Amino acid sequence: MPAGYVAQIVEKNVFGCATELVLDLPRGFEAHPGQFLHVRCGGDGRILRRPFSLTVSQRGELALLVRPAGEGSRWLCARRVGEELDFLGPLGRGFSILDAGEHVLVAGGAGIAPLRFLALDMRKRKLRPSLCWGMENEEDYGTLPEILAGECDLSLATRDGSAGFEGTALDLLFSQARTESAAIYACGPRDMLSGMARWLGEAGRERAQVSVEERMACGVGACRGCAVPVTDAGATYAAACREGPVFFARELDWERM
Amino acid sequence: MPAGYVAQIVEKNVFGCATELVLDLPRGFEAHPGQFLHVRCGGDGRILRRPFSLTVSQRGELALLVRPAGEGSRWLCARRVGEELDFLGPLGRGFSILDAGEHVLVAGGAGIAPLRFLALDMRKRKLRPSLCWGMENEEDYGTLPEILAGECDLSLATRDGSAGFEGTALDLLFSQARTESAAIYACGPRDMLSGMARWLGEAGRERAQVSVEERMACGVGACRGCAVPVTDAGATYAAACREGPVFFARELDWERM
Amino acid sequence: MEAGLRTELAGIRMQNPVMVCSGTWGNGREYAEWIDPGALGGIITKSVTLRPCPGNPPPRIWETPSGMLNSIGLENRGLAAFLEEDLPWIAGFGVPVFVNVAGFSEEEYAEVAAEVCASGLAAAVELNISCPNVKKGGLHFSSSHEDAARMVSRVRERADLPVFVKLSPRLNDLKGMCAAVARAGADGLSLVNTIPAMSIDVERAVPRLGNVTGGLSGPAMHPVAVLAVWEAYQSVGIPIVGMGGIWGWEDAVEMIMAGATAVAVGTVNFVDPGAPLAVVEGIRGFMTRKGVARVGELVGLAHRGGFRDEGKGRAPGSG
Amino acid sequence: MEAGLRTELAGIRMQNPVMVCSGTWGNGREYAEWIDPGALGGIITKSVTLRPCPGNPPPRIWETPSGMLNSIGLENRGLAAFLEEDLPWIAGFGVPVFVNVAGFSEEEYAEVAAEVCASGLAAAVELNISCPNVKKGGLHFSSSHEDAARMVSRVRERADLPVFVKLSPRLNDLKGMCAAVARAGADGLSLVNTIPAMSIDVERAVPRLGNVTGGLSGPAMHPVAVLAVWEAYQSVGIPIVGMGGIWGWEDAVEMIMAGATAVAVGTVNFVDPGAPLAVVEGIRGFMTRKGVARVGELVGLAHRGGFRDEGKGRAPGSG
Ligand SMILES: Cc1cc2nc3c(=O)[nH]c(=O)nc-3n(C[C@H](O)[C@H](O)[C@H](O)COP(=O)(O)OP(=O)(O)OC[C@H]3O[C@@H](n4cnc5c(N)ncnc54)[C@H](O)[C@@H]3O)c2cc1C
Ligand SMILES: Cc1cc2nc3c(=O)[nH]c(=O)nc-3n(C[C@H](O)[C@H](O)[C@H](O)COP(=O)(O)OP(=O)(O)OC[C@H]3O[C@@H](n4cnc5c(N)ncnc54)[C@H](O)[C@@H]3O)c2cc1C
Ligand SMILES: Cc1cc2nc3c(=O)[nH]c(=O)nc-3n(C[C@H](O)[C@H](O)[C@H](O)COP(=O)(O)O)c2cc1C
Ligand SMILES: Cc1cc2nc3c(=O)[nH]c(=O)nc-3n(C[C@H](O)[C@H](O)[C@H](O)COP(=O)(O)O)c2cc1C
Ligand code: FES
Ligand code: FES
Repeated sequence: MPAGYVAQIVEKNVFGCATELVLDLPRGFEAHPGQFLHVRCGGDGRILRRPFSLTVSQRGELALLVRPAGEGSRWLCARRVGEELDFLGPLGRGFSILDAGEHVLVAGGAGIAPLRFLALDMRKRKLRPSLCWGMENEEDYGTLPEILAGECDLSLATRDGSAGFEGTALDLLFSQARTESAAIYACGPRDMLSGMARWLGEAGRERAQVSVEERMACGVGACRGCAVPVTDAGATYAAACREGPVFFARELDWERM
Repeated sequence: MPAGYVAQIVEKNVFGCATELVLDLPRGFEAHPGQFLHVRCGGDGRILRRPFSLTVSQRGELALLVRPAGEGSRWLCARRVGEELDFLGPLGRGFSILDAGEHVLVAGGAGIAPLRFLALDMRKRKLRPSLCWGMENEEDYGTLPEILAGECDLSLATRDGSAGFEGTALDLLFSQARTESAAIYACGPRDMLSGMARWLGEAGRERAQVSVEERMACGVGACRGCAVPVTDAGATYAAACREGPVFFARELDWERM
Repeated sequence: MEAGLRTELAGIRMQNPVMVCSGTWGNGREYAEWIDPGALGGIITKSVTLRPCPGNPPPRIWETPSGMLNSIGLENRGLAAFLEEDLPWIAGFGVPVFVNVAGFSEEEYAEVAAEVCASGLAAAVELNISCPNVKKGGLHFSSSHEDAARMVSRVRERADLPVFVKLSPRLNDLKGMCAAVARAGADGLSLVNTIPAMSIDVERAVPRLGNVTGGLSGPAMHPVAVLAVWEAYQSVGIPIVGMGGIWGWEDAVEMIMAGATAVAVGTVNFVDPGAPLAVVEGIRGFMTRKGVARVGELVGLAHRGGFRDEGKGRAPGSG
Repeated sequence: MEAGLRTELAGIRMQNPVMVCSGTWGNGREYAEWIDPGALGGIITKSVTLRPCPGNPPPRIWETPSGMLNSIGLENRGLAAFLEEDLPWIAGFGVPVFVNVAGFSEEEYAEVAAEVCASGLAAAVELNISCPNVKKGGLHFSSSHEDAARMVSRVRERADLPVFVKLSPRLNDLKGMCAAVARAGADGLSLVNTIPAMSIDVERAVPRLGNVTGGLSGPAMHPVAVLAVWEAYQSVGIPIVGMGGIWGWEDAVEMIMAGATAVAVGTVNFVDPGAPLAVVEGIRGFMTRKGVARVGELVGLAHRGGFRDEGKGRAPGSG
């Protein structure tokens, strides 16, 4: 059951453009990869909460990995060890680990956060995921790839070719040989996800899960603000915060996205 | 000529309920006692500026003395040495030192700020002002009275009698013997000022100056938000920020205050 | 001193005057995980329409200074699902349920209101004739006093529960509108809905919301909502539920002093699910500090000169 | 690349599209100490009435979340003093002066407008028929399309300068109102005035403002102002001056994309007297970055599908 919590930041690491905040969560706090926390940002509580995926630190502790995008995320990145965060969570539906011969994780930018957590979960189950991760350029990564390389089969992409493959995480994915039955787990910008969905075709969308980023107000399914179009007769919407943020690619109506 | 400035806080002292921030003002910055700075409070500039009287520190440097009353003043009190303040000023009309045998300064609460500055100015002119200062209780004063006692002829009042006279600064003033021709300079809450104006009578209001506190928007006379009723035929208003904040008691229409 | 928070709204007894706004609390399930719905003064459910309604295309929300825009557009699963699954569940907490009703024609409103009344599970109907987010319907029904009045009397004929009419603050003549719906039979007013507004992404030069326009809620618009309650209180005698930008107990008390018998909190739930109960506690504390025995004494107090003896903790004036 | 900030508004040439709002910039003297008035696109002066007007009793301002309320109430020294002392001085900076005119009857408006035109020093008249802070006059004149239209044609008859009509955002039917005043001869629209609002001091249970109600300005109400400009642009062809909560260049560009030919900044002056010129610089930088040659290309761009090729810094679409 989710709850409203306050947790202390016990460790802070900066990896390139992203800041990792390791949280001292209460005993019994359990979360699945792909779930998120809805975090109060800014001192006065006058701005809406901001959703951030749960990730894990090198020692496997639950953490956030925040890339500054605006006021809220910048505020978060400026927090110091010892300060407390107020959040609701864990919220939403996480990834389901499929029964497949190959597990491919595809991360764009800060999309690495839930996938690192997922990779850890997979390793606990003795699976060997491979991970394609794309960023703008080498500096954006910082030292995180070195750490991740010890955790899974990692390949990198940068738009400018300064590190790894030249192109996006998606280009990297396209360039690699995969078995037809590989299960795919993706998190990143909207363009990346829809590009992937198109590329996958109908069969592939059955085995692909995507974590979508939608602006959120409540984060718990009450306001219907985070609607994503789903493939049903009524052309209706699902709430990304509650029915997602992880969806099977086939569940979403990519035409209406 | 007033200007928009940024100045560093070079010293910070806490005196009871008030915080003194000594500013490193640019050379050539000249101000008169009773003038104020219009200070940007809060990080994002989304709240209106707040007016604070200029005061002086023990070494005679220009400073602010801030009593936390709400969001803006609390933010100011939380600033640290080395941080910068953004302000407009010096603004407004200050006190005029009258040609009188006796100079009595009456301060309620943070109203001490401009009067301490005025007292310094008077001493430079070899005058010996006396100062009545009222606060709620002893703790509110901190160690400031000890310092002030070296600067002028000081007497204190507290509502609960925990220090000095039991009552308000005004009660203290009433209790003292004064020559008819004493010049009075007052700054404090609205109630104190109007109580004093009533007590003084018409003749006394000629020799009394008061610094009024009005909510301000622009601080420069442009918005007419800080209106105070004046004694003229048209029952009009003066702008406290530009035509004040210091007025002769006779200029103000105390009936309409 | 024990503060009396109990109040009565068009004959409906409430344990306290704090409800939750339509559309900001789902149909209760989501927030029931965080707070006890049974501790609320009442619950206003999300707008329900006769048939299921998919709502507007995303993006549906955008944050603005001290506020937010939404263009949800009446997304709901329709009356049948609501009566079967949602209403019985939410009515189970034993606090009055105000069912917010919307539609795309007068008949639809009347039909939905009648069925809601027939269910025996609701305490009142709240007519949303002020939704800025649907093209046909919504604000359309309050473009003139006559249209609004006709709608109210149509619904009134078929509803045997108190009918609250929810108005927009964007009215030239809010007082006239309040009087018109009161004459047409409204038992109470809900003031206010969001203010029509919009935002543009300058990098792309396109509206931020999929629906182009949306409604502004939150602290930014609170002073506009307070005035609406103030004006309504001056023009009609029926009770008012005040809403719009209530963030803490002070805002709620402000609404009550402006003339609201009860209040509802909306957007703040998103930031703090515990807010409605914090508002209840805050009102209680204020009343104790001021020596106010019954919350009803505060209703409209600012129209009567305020506390006679300010700051001294004495009882209100002619309350 | 040099960005072309020059624009034309009802035939009035402006070096850039950024003006200052009526009532937020005094009559220029106060802020001339901080910025060069000659660098502005234009100056809108404080409402002037036929006779001197003392304004409303204090308190006149109150800060609200991301906004402020004011109830200044048209305080000014009257037409004679304005024509003699203020207008010549402000006209001396060589930028167009829009003289904002208010009154307590149609005749007064017409009289003041005529004399302002006769002075030969003004570029345009801005008719304030939407002041929330005076009981008789102000909003009174825009309570119906007919009243507003009659006022505009009365003034139009006696004014030989472009007449801009300043409207309130609190209108059921803003589009209809815009069309009505355009038909009556308005040369342009100023959108928007403050939104009627109020605030109550709960400790005393009395209104915060001496005048009880006031007008909400600042970022809080910006999304409401953007929608007003958007709706007006859809309903009439006359140029629009967009105002309301503009805090930085993005807000100004947003207004322009919604349909404003020029903008005016108000409340932000109180926080940062340099804001109008910062907005000018910001627009210039944006245009350079986006490769927009003339600011006119941005006017109403969001109605035409936005930048065709977002993010790539290409020229706007059908602009
Ligand atoms: C389920 C979920 C998980 C997320 N996990 C992470 C994470 O682990 N690490 C991380 O750095 N970011 C994550 N994000 C994105 C993060 O929520 C946004 O970057 C953040 O809300 C931006 O807020 P802000 O106040 O900093 O910026 P704002 O000023 O609000 O916006 C800055 C920019 O970010 C975009 N943006 C704002 N909110 C969102 C949002 N909810 N989704 C997508 N774009 C948004 C805006 O459109 C704008 O372009 C996640 C988003 C979702 C929905
Ligand atoms: C010319 C002038 C000089 C001043 N000098 C000083 C000084 O030297 N030291 C000092 O501590 N304070 C001084 N004040 C008062 C100071 O400006 C207010 O305390 C401050 O603006 C409160 O802002 P806030 O955001 O902290 O509180 P808010 O949350 O805005 O208000 C808190 C309380 O303070 C009252 N208040 C707010 N603004 C003013 C104001 N401008 N005048 C009077 N009451 C106000 C409010 O009504 C409310 O009760 C001065 C005021 C003026 C007009
Ligand atoms: C996300 C959201 C959805 C809303 N949905 C509805 C609705 O379905 N029906 C309705 O009458 N009002 C709806 N409203 C308006 C609220 O009930 C309320 O009138 C308004 O938000 C002002 O209150 P607040 O500022 O406390 O949120 C909605 C508001 C928001 C923010
Ligand atoms: C203190 C103040 C005084 C104002 N006086 C006038 C006025 O005299 N005439 C007028 O037409 N508008 C007046 N206005 C409204 C502004 O011109 C402008 O329409 C409004 O404030 C919205 O813009 P802003 O949010 O940028 O301030 C005043 C606004 C403020 C804040
Ligand atoms: S954010 Fe409210 S339903 Fe998803
Ligand atoms: S604060 Fe604007 S005139 Fe004084």
